[in-house]
Amino acid sequence: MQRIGVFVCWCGSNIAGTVDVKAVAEALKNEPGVVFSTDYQYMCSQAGQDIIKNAIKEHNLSGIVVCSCSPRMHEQTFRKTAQAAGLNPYMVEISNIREQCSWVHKDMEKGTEKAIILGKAAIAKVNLNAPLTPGESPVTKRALVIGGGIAGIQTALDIADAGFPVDIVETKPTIGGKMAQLDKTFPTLDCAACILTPKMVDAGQSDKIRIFSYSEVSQVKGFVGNFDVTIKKKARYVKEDLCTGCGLCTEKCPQKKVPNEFNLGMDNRRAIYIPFAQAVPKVATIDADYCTMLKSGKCGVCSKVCTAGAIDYTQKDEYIEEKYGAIVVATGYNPISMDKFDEYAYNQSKDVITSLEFERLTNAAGPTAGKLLRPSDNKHPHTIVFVQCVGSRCANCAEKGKEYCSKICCMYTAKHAMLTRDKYPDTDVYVFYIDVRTPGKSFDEFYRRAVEEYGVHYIKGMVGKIAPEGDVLKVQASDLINNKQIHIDADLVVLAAAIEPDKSARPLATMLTASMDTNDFFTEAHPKLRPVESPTAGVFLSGACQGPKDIPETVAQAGAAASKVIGLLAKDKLMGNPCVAHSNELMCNGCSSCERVCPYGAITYSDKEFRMPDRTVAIRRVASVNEAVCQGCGACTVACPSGAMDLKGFANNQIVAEVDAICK
Amino acid sequence: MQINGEFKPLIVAFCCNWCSYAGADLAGNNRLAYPENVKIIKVPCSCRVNPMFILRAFQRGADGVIICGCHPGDCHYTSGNYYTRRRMSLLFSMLNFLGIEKERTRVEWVSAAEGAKFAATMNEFTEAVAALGENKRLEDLRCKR
Amino acid sequence: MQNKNSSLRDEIIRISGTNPRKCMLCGKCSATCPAFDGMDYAPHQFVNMIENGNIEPLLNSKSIYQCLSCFACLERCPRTVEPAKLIEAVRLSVIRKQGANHLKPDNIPALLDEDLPQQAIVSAMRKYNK
Amino acid sequence: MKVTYFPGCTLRTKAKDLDKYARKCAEILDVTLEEPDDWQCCGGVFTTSRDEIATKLSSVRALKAASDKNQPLVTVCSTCHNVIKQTNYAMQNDEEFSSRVNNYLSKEENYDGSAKVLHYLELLRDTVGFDKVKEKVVKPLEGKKIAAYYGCLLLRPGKVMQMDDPENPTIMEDLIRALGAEAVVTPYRNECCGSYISLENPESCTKRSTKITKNVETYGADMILTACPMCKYNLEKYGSGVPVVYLTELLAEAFGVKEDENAK
Amino acid sequence: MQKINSTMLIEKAAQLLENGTADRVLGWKKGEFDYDITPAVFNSVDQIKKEFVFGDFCGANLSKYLVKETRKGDGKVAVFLKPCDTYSFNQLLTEKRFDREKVYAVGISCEGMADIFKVKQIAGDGIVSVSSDGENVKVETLYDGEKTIKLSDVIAERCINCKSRKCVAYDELMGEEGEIIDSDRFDMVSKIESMSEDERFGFWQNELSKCIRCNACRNVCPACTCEKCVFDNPDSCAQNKAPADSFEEKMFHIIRAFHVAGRCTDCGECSRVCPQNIPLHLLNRKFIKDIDTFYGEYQAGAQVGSRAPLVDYTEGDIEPGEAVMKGESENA
Repeated sequence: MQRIGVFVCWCGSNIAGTVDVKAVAEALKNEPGVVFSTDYQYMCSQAGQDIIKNAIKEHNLSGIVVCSCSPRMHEQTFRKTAQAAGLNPYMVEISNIREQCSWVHKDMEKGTEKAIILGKAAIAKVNLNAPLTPGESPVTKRALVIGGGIAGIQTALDIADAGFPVDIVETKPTIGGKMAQLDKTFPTLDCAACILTPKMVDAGQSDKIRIFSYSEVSQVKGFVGNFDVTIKKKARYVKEDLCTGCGLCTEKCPQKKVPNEFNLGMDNRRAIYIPFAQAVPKVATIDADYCTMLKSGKCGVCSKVCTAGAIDYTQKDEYIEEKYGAIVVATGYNPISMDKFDEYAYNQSKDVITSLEFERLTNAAGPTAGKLLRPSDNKHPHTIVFVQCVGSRCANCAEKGKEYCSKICCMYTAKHAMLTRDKYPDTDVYVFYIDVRTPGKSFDEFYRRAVEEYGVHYIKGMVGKIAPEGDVLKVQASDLINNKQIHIDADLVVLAAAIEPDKSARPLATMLTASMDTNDFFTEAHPKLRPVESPTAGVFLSGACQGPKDIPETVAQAGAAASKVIGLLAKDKLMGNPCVAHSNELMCNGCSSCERVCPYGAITYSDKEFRMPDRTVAIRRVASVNEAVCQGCGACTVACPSGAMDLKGFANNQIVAEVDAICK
Repeated sequence: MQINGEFKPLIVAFCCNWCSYAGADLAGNNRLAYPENVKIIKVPCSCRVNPMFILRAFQRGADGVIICGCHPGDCHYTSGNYYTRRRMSLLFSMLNFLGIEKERTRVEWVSAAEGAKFAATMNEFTEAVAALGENKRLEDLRCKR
Repeated sequence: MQNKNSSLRDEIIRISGTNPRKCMLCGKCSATCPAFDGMDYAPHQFVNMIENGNIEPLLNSKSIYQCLSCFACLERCPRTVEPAKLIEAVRLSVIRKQGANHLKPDNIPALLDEDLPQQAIVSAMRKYNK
Repeated sequence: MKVTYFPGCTLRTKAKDLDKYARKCAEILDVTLEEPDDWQCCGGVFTTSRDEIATKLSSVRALKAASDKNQPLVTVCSTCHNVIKQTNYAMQNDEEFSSRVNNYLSKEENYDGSAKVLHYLELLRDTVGFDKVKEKVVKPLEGKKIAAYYGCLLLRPGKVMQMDDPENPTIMEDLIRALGAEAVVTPYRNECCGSYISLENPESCTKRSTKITKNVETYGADMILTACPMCKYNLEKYGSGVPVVYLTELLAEAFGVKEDENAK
Repeated sequence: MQKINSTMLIEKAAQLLENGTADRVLGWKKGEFDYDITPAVFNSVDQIKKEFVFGDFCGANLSKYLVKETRKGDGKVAVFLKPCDTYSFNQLLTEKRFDREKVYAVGISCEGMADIFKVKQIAGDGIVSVSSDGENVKVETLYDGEKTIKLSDVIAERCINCKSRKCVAYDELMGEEGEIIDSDRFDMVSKIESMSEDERFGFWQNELSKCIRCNACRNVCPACTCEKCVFDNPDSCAQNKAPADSFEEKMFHIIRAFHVAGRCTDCGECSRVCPQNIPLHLLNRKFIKDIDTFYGEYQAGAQVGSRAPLVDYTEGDIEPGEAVMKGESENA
């Protein structure tokens, strides 16, 4: 029989406001096995933990139940408390009487009654708990960073700096990501390339960092400390080790009409290309969709001009398998499609552009060499209208756009408006906004400067319709402060398109078994306290894949993710989860049902000798579980017809005891 | 369960640790109310739920049993909820075949972000079970209070 | 809040089936409204005033007879508040009252011309009369 | 193929051409338009209020007639189409509304929302196919520059009408091209002409219509194509003088069945 | 084609022992009554000649006995398998329940077995002897003397609705291989599905309340070969030895049907041996029918190594709520 202590937490008034904590402690005193029961204002506080520790010693407790907040909050805390008092941490059960009781109920009597029942269920379970000891597994001291934007680059640099090898996998031919496409950065207006490209070079030259560009992750197996990852290196038809990046091929290629994705299709590139001058690795790539040689076998110009002999038309996709201890997701974002907002005529006029396109138009390396010329006729625009929140903050049921605020648009729009006025004072700039959101260091000052010093017209209201007529864009909008509908003949309209996670994130999340929210942003292990970790052990988050972020935030998170990775890789061994499956060999049929449902391949079989009741010896095939590989989902326990497979910590009899306690 | 002459169905909710239990916590964080008679049992994954647990709950007096897990495709263990889906499809169809009211059993996918869905589901399910009255078709009279 | 008329507010919300609280005050409805110039209260004001129970001025406004039911605000509202439905509900709560018809059948012949399609009359009667 | 055809009030009176050519062209395209025996006017512009029941019953009856014959319900007039499609949507999605409607109707008349409502344009695009339309063209409208005008009711609300992209539609342009003419895409093609307000407030209507037709002029179109008698009236009377034709008229012309105006 | 008879099998069994193909034979012998034929292991030719029988009452599926029998010693076991039995045989191999190398399987064609309940219904109780010549069944009872019944009138339900006369596994075949049949085996399931909820409940309440928990269904079931059954295991939380009330009657049969779901080959042994005549096979058929409609047709035991539906999934599987509705309405 266990000797159980029950500790009921008030959580200030969070629990005590709706649950009579004293009555709960009193009622639970009489439950089987309970030898001690008390309540306290904050069990998780040092004083509260001391009450638990003292009670464990004083009453020689073999198990404890803490009636408190969700185990997701403080299960670890109380396990450590128990351990400090010499009790096996798995002899602790949490009864969730806050999130699942006091916070969702209002009636004190009913709330108390429910809390008592939840407490009884936890006591019933502890009565059947057994001390568990976690197994150990080794750590592969190498990290994988998926995505080579500023988030991925920074994470990789920081991990490499700590002495661990890192691989970056990037789907594009070069690392750099969105930041490489930007012109200047708010609020300091330093040039994006000037601060990014040195980091790209550092990553390219580091002996700890390997860059798999033009590659993607195709399979992930294993678990924290021991991931087995397959990387698909797409055929770029250029031998990376031979190409010097001289660029001659990209000048001689006769296929000139390929939309240049780096400039968002606003100009053309060749079929063989290097995305931009500072690309890392600076290696050419052949676009198989456009290359005449690859399509029809006729051409071969690039091969002829390449003095390094780097062109290889026969190259195939290559699959690389590598082991990693930690994986960082840094898949970034994209602006959403403007198709569902064509009242703004994005698909009807070339002079309606997105903000990212505007970045390229003002970038010295862009299609207009940094001169602000509008795409339709290359004329200098004199009236520019910026529209904020296009596709952001849309109600879910509107079935277009995103529900969230995209966060970065207010600031980059202020930047665009300011830079335009700075460089072209003859230009009228209007910004239509719903709210201007500038919470960040020096952000509001920046926005105010745009208004006060640069004379940008900020108008509270929204644009309702944009109609191209002749060579102007007729902008019809509301001015809510003056309660007017206003009409502007604009030369250029810039839409601050909402941003969304990259499309590759969803399948990647499935591979990683990492969870996502409804918007396809990766969920963090804890929204406040573990913001750079995914709930899946060993998978970390960096940058906008977790939520909209600007560059400073991204870099901060990238560094934080790196430090988490370093902390993990610094360990030689990892303690596993002891709540794993185990098979009772005497009952096992060896039928393989459990093996077939195990997602981790943790179950193996062997033939064993058994003494039969008639004293003969029979050889039977029986299952055994690799505890380092098992993650404890329990799929096998239900697949097993004989009930030989059970799960430690969530055993059949424990769950049934909870059911019984609840239904009693 | 009768409280002051009013029938309050006892609902046992099996919630997976990663999504639905967290969803229930989020309902708590947002103070989204649902009936007190919903009692949650945490399991690591919805695929841990053995049909025997469900029958046991009914035996002991539960009026409805709901299993909540991550959305298909989002299982923390990759595939657990896919097995849950098959198992419960067959089990619940069988219970219905035996004449057990189909409204007493349910599977709902609730993510960690869907606190509102969790509360709404519990309210809705409780209401549906309440409309049926007490579980009499799968009860064990010896276990009656 | 002045003129708080919460029962009429609830009635209008019920008839319209929309939720003015979802409005984030972006003003896109008023930006897109083709009849804006003839309105004394703009579509976005309807949303806000109804939510605040400040409905009296709307009952007497010109706006309710200016709305074209073209559904532009309804289509483009990012929050699915759909102001056209609210304007419709206000108009109905006016013309449903005895003798409150905006357009009297007797007036119609004077407004006709040879080519005026039937549907203009039918629609106007539906919108302006009970 | 046979479909139920709802002409509506205006097609019986002021917009006879729209109706006449709809029928002629359907015949050429092997579509039989079956008019229900006792249809009533749809009541004009849809009212979005959830408690207006009686005025929507005529639409429900027409829907019921189509659903009994297991046929789609086809309309040409934008207003009828909008009213009937929105009513059908409410019957399918608003339980309270549908039960109230059915309470008004006798048991045999009860309607379950199973009919499909198609605009004549949808019939051409989805059922007949623009390829087949193209085959039947005997007098291609070469050299004509035609601006499609959708107006407000044909496409909105997009969620309900499900006909085309409400902001950047292509269905009429595709038809114009199928008939051999050049489609001129103009930005105000989905902005309201002023609708029934022309009855009371011609000034407002003039503003709307002129803005639209002037814009069309800047794009160099010879004529405006519409499906709606209301639009045609407003744009012609209150616009800046660009000719407006019905889509069925244009179709008839290309099919070579348009009657000679002068012969009349 | 001659129908397989006792003489042929005795000859074959003896031959297999004599030529050393096997060192024991799994077959049938007479029990207390003529109709009550039981599985038996024969170690000698003598024994075979004395006791081995085969006829229209040899419905017993022998495949299950291989699990225990093959563990005894190294020699081979010869076994006679009717078409239904071969499916069970394959399913047990899929589950690696015995070593295929230790078995010599003789497939025998089958045109259906007699159902003693049907004989009793016609001839009455107190059967003293019963014999069949392949066309007619001669019955002698205590009360009515001798009667002749047409064999076709007493063919078992499971054989009338036979799903396959094809032997899907054997080392040697006697008779024809047979073919898979389009049967109407789900008609009764559909009929129950189309009843109202109350009627369904009434139907099963009536049937299952007859259960005396003799465990015959479990003991004969070729899918129930667990080393230790959950119902016998005090640690399983499901142990119960006798049904105390209607819950346990249902509990036992639901769990048993669920445990064999996707593995049951629909051999019908459960219903054959039920002393209370409960149509237990309908529970299994319900699962099979649901599996077929939800996940595509699947026949357990048709192939060795196939993945049972409950240990498999697709991303687009039907949702449980829909499944329950479909399981009610899908009466095609």
